[in-house]
Amino acid sequence: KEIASFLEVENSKQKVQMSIHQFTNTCFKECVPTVDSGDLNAQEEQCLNNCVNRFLDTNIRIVKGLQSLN
Amino acid sequence: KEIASFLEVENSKQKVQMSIHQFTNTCFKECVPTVDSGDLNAQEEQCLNNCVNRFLDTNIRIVKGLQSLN
Amino acid sequence: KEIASFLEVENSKQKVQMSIHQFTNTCFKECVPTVDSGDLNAQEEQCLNNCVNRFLDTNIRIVKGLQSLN
Amino acid sequence: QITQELAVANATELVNKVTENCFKKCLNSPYADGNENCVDQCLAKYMRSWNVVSRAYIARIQQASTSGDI
Amino acid sequence: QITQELAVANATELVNKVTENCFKKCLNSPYADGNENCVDQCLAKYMRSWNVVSRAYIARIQQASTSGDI
Amino acid sequence: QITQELAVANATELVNKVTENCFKKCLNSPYADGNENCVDQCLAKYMRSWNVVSRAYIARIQQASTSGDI
Repeated sequence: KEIASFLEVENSKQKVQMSIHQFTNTCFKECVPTVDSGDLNAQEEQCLNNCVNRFLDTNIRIVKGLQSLN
Repeated sequence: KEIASFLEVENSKQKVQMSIHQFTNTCFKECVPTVDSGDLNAQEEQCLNNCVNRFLDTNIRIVKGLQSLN
Repeated sequence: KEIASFLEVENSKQKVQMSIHQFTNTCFKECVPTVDSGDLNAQEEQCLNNCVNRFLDTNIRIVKGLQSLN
Repeated sequence: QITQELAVANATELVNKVTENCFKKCLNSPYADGNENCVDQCLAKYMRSWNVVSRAYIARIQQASTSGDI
Repeated sequence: QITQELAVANATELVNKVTENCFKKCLNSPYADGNENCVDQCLAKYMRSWNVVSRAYIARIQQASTSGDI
Repeated sequence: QITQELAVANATELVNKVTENCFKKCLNSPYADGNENCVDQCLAKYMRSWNVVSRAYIARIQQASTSGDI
């Protein structure tokens, strides 16, 4: 039983990690068009923040929309 | 034995489902450039139909071409 | 023990194969913009060669960069 | 139980693909504002596209199995 | 041991995504020359982006678990 | 038997990648007409590219294993 709950926690941590990889990949492409220094400027950082939040909003809205179809 | 044939049927149904996901993803990107209503217009629907059929034609031609190389 | 080493060899061969699929996919897109014959011209072939080598350079540089962060 | 797991895998794949596509079509960098109206219409269009693609693909499969071709 | 395997999977995913993104941003067909400076800065930007995205996502998860919503 | 399964996985991956790439290079929305000639040439070009990439990658692996570097 302890093993099962250990696996479950690891599994959900892993899902969060993989989502962060996916969001970084998507949002980096859109929010960081050029590489001229190693730092993020204020707009890039704001864009990355917005991007994650808008992506999650979209995801939630689509899940709710699909549930209402059933 | 019944379990094996059950699994095989489930497996091939699942492959069909995953192909539909892939084709919808590819063809939606190309055939539905804008979102201004929830309906598909006639051209979009025709394009989606063509897209699936041309994709399958291409797939079949490539499989045959690769077989003739062997 | 023989089985373990057989599996290991197969596994690393398979990884090389999958990398070749990935590099061909990436480099074909960039180096072969048009299809007007079945042959590669000299520029295309040179570009494919360069593409693989620059991709591997980038990969190695990033691995080293990440290791130096730890 | 396997059937149910496959249904979950299918639903997850659908949610992911719709989210990706509709995020790209409805939202733009720097992602300051959402666009729920567009997301709703995009979801409706995507589901209709899914149906069109599904019918076209299954028609091809049936045609191929009738003619003995694949 | 599972934890360690997941850490390896995460590191591999990160290396792959950074390589892909920075190869695309820093190098261009016909890939005659490398661009190590750009790759280094791109890696630094990607890691900073990863942190921004990570914080934003985890903030949303915590907010959702507090409000009882997902 | 494992070797055979890997060969099937490789062949499937090849078919999928060639289909995707040649569909994109040879066919365009609204997909009214096919383009078998282009698909055949594209397949030939893709296989030649596969060989170029393969040789370049394996040369790098051998070079790295000789010099003790990776």
